[in-house]
Amino acid sequence: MNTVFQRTSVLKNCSTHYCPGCGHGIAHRLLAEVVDELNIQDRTIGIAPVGCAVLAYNYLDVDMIEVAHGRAPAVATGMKRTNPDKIIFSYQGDGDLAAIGTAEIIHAAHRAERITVIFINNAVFGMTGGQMAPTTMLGQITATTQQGRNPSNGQGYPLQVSEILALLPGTVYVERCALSGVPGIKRTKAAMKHAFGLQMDDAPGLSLVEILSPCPTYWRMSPAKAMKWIEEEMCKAFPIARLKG
Amino acid sequence: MNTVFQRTSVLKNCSTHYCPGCGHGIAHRLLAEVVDELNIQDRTIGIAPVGCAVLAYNYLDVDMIEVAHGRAPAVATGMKRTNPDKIIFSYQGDGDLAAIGTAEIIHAAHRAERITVIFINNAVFGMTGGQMAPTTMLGQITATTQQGRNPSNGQGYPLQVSEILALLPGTVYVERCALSGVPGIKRTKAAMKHAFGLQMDDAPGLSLVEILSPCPTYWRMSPAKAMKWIEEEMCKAFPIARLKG
Amino acid sequence: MASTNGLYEEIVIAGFGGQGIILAGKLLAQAAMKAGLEVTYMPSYGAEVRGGTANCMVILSNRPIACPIVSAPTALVICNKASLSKFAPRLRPGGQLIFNSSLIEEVHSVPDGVQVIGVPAEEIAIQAGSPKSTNMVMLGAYLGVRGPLTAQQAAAALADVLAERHHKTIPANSEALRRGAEFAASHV
Amino acid sequence: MASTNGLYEEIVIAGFGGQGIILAGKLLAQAAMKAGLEVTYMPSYGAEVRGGTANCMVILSNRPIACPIVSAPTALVICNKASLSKFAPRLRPGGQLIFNSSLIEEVHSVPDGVQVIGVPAEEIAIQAGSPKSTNMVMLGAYLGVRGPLTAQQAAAALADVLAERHHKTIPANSEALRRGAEFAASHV
Amino acid sequence: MAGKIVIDTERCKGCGLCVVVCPKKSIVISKESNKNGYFPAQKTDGDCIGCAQCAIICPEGIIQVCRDQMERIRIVAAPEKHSASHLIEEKA
Amino acid sequence: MAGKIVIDTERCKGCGLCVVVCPKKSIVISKESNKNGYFPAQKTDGDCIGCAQCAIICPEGIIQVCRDQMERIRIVAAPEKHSASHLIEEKA
Amino acid sequence: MSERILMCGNEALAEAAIVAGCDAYFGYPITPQNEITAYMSERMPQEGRVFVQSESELAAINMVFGAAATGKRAMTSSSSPGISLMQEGISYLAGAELPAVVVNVMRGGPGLGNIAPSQGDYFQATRGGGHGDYCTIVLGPASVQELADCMPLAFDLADQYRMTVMVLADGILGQMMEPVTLDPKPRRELPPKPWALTGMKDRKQNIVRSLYLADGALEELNNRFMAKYRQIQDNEVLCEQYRIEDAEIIIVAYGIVARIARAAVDQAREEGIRAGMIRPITLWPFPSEQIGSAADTFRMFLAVEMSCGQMVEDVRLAVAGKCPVLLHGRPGGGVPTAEEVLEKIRQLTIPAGAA
Amino acid sequence: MSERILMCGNEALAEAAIVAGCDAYFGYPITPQNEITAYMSERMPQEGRVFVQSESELAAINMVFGAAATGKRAMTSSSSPGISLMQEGISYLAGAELPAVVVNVMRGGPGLGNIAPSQGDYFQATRGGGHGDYCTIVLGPASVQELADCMPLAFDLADQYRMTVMVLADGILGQMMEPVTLDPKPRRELPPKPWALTGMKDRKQNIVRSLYLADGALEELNNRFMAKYRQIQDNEVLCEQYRIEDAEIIIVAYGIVARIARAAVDQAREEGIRAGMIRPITLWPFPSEQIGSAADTFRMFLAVEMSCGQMVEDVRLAVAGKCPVLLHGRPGGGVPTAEEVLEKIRQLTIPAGAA
Ligand SMILES: Cc1ncc(C[n+]2csc(CCOP(=O)(O)OP(=O)(O)O)c2C)c(N)n1
Ligand SMILES: Cc1ncc(C[n+]2csc(CCOP(=O)(O)OP(=O)(O)O)c2C)c(N)n1
Ligand code: SF4
Ligand code: SF4
Ligand code: SF4
Ligand code: SF4
Repeated sequence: MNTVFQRTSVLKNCSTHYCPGCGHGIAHRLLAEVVDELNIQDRTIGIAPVGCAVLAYNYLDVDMIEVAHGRAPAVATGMKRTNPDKIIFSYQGDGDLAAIGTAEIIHAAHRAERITVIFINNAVFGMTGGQMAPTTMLGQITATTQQGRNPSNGQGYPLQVSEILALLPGTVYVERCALSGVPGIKRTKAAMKHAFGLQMDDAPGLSLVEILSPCPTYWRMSPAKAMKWIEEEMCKAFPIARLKG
Repeated sequence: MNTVFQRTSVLKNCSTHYCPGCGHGIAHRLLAEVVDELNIQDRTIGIAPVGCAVLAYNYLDVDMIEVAHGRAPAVATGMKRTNPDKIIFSYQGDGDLAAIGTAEIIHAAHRAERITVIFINNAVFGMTGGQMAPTTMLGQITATTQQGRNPSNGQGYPLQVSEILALLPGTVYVERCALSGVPGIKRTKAAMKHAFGLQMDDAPGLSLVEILSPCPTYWRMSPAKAMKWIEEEMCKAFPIARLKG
Repeated sequence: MASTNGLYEEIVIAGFGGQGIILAGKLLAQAAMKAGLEVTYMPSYGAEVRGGTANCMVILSNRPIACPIVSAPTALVICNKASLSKFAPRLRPGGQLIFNSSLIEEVHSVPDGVQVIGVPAEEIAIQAGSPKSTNMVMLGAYLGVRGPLTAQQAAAALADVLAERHHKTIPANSEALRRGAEFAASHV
Repeated sequence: MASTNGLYEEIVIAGFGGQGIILAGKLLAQAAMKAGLEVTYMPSYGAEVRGGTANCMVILSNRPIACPIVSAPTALVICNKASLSKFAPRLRPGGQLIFNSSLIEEVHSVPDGVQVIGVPAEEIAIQAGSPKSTNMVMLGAYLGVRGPLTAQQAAAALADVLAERHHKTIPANSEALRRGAEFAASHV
Repeated sequence: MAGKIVIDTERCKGCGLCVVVCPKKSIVISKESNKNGYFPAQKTDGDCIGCAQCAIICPEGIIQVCRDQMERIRIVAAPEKHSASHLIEEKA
Repeated sequence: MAGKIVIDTERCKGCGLCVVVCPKKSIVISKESNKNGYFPAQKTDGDCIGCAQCAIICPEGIIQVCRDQMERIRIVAAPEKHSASHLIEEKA
Repeated sequence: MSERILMCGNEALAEAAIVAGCDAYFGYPITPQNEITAYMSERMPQEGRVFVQSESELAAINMVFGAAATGKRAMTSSSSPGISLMQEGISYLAGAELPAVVVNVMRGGPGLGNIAPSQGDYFQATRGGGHGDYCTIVLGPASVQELADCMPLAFDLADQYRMTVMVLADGILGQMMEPVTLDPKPRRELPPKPWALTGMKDRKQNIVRSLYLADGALEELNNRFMAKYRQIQDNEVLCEQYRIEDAEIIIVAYGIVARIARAAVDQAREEGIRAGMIRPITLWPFPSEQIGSAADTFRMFLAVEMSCGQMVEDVRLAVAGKCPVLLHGRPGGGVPTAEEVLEKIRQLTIPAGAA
Repeated sequence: MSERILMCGNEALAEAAIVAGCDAYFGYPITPQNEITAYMSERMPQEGRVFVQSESELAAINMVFGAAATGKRAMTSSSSPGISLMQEGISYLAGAELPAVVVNVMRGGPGLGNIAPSQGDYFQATRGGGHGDYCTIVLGPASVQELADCMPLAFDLADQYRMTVMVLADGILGQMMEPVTLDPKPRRELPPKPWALTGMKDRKQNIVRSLYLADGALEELNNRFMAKYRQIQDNEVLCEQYRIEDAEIIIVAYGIVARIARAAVDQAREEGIRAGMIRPITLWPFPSEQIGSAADTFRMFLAVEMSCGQMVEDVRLAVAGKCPVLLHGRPGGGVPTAEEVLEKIRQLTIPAGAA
């Protein structure tokens, strides 16, 4: 018998602190596999967000930094400009990237920073207890939209950040994927690999992979139900698509 | 003989501090005329930006506030939510709105705040001495792009904020105008009036008028040349258009 | 801190997330307040909670309470193994340890003079007709041997701490409280 | 501040933006530095400049200079009316006022003991072959009657303060400096 | 259709925009500076038609325009719906 | 094509995703909790085909999969250009 | 609402703010104060008032700025890193003389630190972490009840003096539950707000600003602010003095730490050590006079705080060299125990006890 | 470059940073320090180094954070409101122990204030305007030459202690021109940076972080920081003492104000008044010992600053009640004149002079 699937060594051999069924675990593994397969562990620097994935450096075995909430793209800019030969990625949640960090991601894209952004869209703020995120679905119940998100209550509409970023000349690649099943997971990995590959090729701009990712805890669903909900609900507001590049 | 044009009383009877030929003076006058004609002076609250127009309250005779650089849309949110019957507008430059204030304008639009934004795009930071703005034209020489703006120097591309805002479901009206001549000025006034009118009608979202406006001083041109430059150059990167609504 | 004048009971209730730890703590605090005691309740919070453990600290006293954080508990109500190893060493001499013997086989190394009672909480809960109320069994057990309150007082406070839609569980929870107390009282 | 031991000259040069005020000030400072004096130069800056006026402050001394901001100048070089009314009242007794008589007809109310010289700067500049160098005429006039430096020393520093591409204007500017000095010296 | 303009020359900054837009070339820049040091716009004896273009472009809002006949200029820019906001007309 | 999986049950959180995706229904949730209090996944004697779906979805990355034949699975997801980034293949 | 109910500090302060007439809450989630945001998201709309979950703390403080400028009672809350982001806005509130209430439920720092309780933002709160010369009134409650009682006081002080009032709590106070009663209490008479932006109906234009370019104008403004600040220092100091008359050692502590210190003081007294405590309730204005006059009789001061020593500087300034001032500081989420403080008291009083 | 050239402070410090090996500058324009940004935009690319005009000050400080984490020498500059926006970032730099240089060319505040010179951000700089317990080294140069000399020192101190060094200048120092020489000076030996993020080639993973959740971990970190800070207080204080030996009155002033004070001291001496001056060059660590021992002989202290009185607190803490400490403060852009300071000296010394 041959081993057909084994944990990559770029993923440290320890348990995560994530809730059962959380997409962060899957995304981390894919990221680790991609770094492994592209053979860039020795020149990759990762940026952990503030969010449930703040401890990503405990799992991913690459040089990493933990940064202020939302500012990862600015930190990445500081790193990449001074180290153009390194592979720089940020890993950010939707609160981090689409709420407090809106200006930073838009301007990193605007300046065409040659970095890779892994954007985990789980439609809530996980870390702080499941509040509304800019990406929360209409009608979704969260800690701060206890009647369900409703634009006529001044709560806005699900924010399509990737669509915005794809508009900017400074992005070279924007794709939205989903972790909602094995095919989606495979596609996500391919997208990550493509994004990193572009950076390795010094493509002139930012590459971003948005990943629809389950948060069973604050969606108040079983992990399996959460996977379905991505496909049945989230994908409507956030269509899976290669938006650019 | 009948008077066919006279200074509206909503524009205070004093000189401005603007440079000769500056578009802020024209935009102020139009704004004052619109407030006058819509008869809303007694319920309008204006927000002055940090930028050359910081002293707008010295010229516009409506209740006004001066706010931190870039934060006008947040301030407007605080005002409008607590005073839905008032007419709230912000007046912001491109440094204010498109650089430091990116997150605030995007999220005010995202939340569909029922406010009106007058966005003066003069392609530079005027107040601080003519540095590059996100809206600076490619090749344009500024205090911080002394070789001309060049994306391959990591300086990015002219940022089309209005196009982004038009994408969001929370905006009800987005139009780009130019002060580059009498027809453009008339069109700008009409757009302003439309935007305010929507707010008066309690239309469910943000209305924004982007105004291409001359800064002869930091464009290093005569006022007349600056007007031409808007039409011949700026309009290429920033097409005059009713983008939404 | 232990004190000479009167009651100063510092309780830690600990277990898995999902075992109803928080509810047990709130119920104890609520009942104490109704009984006219000084009381504080302090939950574990934030990212601490991620990873599946939960605990809360309740202090009951008849004089002002200093700090709601309990560093050396006088009583421990322990619902899973991980919590046992975390908190047992901190017990004050003379303290009380109640542990869930349905999930924990053995208790080693407790400080001197600690009274230890193992409660087969799952079995008792099942007997009480509500397998989910192990938390109530455990709290009942504590009240049965040590608490300055009775299990009945706790049961009377259930309506205050349970959301309206869970009020139908009050009888089963009351029963679990009662049986827990009974068990403990007869196993001292 | 005026001092007993030696030189402490505090000069304000003021006028419209576009009159070359800044350049005149920098030239004076540069020449003074080359002459081994202590020197500071302080421009008006930021939004102050908007609205069309400009001024700068230069202090020349042979001992350390306290603060580059001049509240009570010992000498004033005034190129337009608005600046005259702003600065003239602050002149120190015994100070020097040089004004551009091409733009300012009359000078009222200066402090006691101030020496006043009107310089027809535009005419002299035209005579010197460079209508734009009124700033140099005015600076020359100052140096002709008061400065611890000569107009020649200033002329010799022109190459340091002018951008390379303006070096062709050095002869005309030198001439303007010379003529300004000459005029003032003969009109004390 | 004769017109007449009044320029507040002491407040004029001499930007020259009115000069450029005047279809009748009846505004010029003065050779005398005003008290702020600007060379202001000055109307000539040319045949002003009262079109108000100069006033509309003047950043300082310091040109007043009169005309023989009373008339309202309508800009019909955004008259799609009927509400306060769509009554787009210039003040006569 | 027989397969075999090894689950690190002490690290399993019992999310059940592997159970759901297994096409052969050869994983179930155990009735015994592990030391962290989770009820872990457990392979059954069912006919695992070594498709690795469970391993690919497992958020904890704790399933190892073996199979009879050595074989590489290629996902041809984005092979448009030729560069390091387009060598999309799963590690066998 | 006069019954005692068991509430956590975060919810109690939120409800108390509503009772105090808070018109609008703007905030962004952060632990350990998320209960405030969640509670307000539910309750404010129920009351027909305004709740907005802002996109960031920057936006939140500027929304407060906007609402306050129209004369409304507005507040925000956050925890340490979020409060840092508000420093520019707080400085603007000061410059524009707008009333606002800001709650900081402090956590361990610097940086992301942790979410444990802390008092590490004392300097930031009392020295103005923003730019320029300004002060904010800072309240340091020590129980859930006091936290609730702070809110009407905070709004009143804010309106009376047209400035920001910061309520400085910590992770424990925010999270702990205690019995609390939320009766509306008698309130001060407050000045009207003729400066508010309401549209210039039947009056001249109002302007809210902080830019003063004219020569000397900003200096004059600063001096006026200073006069106001002195008035507040004269009139608004709150502090509790506990068993200090004959004390040979005085603990100075605020917030939750003061409760711990009080237990230690009681214990020490039982052991025959003459210990006492001064508890500042207003951290700015600081009870310098009270501490200063306590220092006139020679004794020892021990500042106890959950930081490396911040408030201790105010104690030193107040004591002005008259007595020794020592520090027992626990930073980064460390919470001193009563035993620990007692032990410190014992150590410090050995010579005195021996004499 | 050993010739004297006439440069404005902003450009001089920028060029000095380049000479000091600054790898990257990130900044956002703001008056009165725009010359730094403009100068760097031209010179850094010429030197093959990095210049980025950031979208905001938040972004700028976080770009510094990123570059510094990779072991590069990075800096930013701004003025008061912009520095307020950096407080979260500065706290993170402290938590993550990254070296960075931040220049604050102070202007009048609070709020938008004005663009005149000021020293109103002293508290923010020395007390940590951000959250949590941390310090930054703060340098207060008094001339264009010293401003330039500060830069290599700032980078060296930052690297040696892995912390932020803030250079606190003001609108005058930034804008004024003075002769300056920019010779590279002898420099300290610096530790290597094995912690830097460079990709884990031939070594284990490096992590730069400020979150410490484990029980007691953050407290330990804070205590380690405190030990480091004490070491800096012991070793890095810089201050100038001027004619203080026999002085009956000692002025304490820093930055441009110290030059004004020196002139007043000289003038006072001419009048027979025994005046002297202590000029802190490092504002943190503050020369408390020097001032404290000067206070051992009874005399009077007069703090002169361009604020309502911030540094004066450090003087009071240092003097610890041994002598009276008075303040002459000019906030909001007011610049004290030497005459004004002299007059104050005269007033304060009348009784002494009469005696
Ligand atoms: C300045 C600041 N504001 C707020 C927080 C609190 N906070 C931590 S994570 C987070 C949002 C997390 O949501 P998201 O980015 O979607 O990540 P997730 O946890 O869902 O993976 C917030 C608001 C903080 N740490 N710092
Ligand atoms: C926090 C902060 N950062 C920077 C500044 C400095 N500043 C003032 S205005 C301005 C930009 C002005 O540009 P823009 O918004 O385009 O307006 P304009 O002056 O061109 O009309 C900047 C950077 C400030 N006042 N506050
Ligand atoms: S809260 Fe949601 S995002 Fe965070 S670890 Fe749990 S499941 Fe994952
Ligand atoms: S600098 Fe430009 S934008 Fe500012 S007043 Fe002058 S012309 Fe207008
Ligand atoms: S447009 Fe106005 S400001 Fe410009 S020149 Fe004409 S009148 Fe003067
Ligand atoms: S997917 Fe992984 S963590 Fe989830 S039940 Fe299966 S083995 Fe356990």
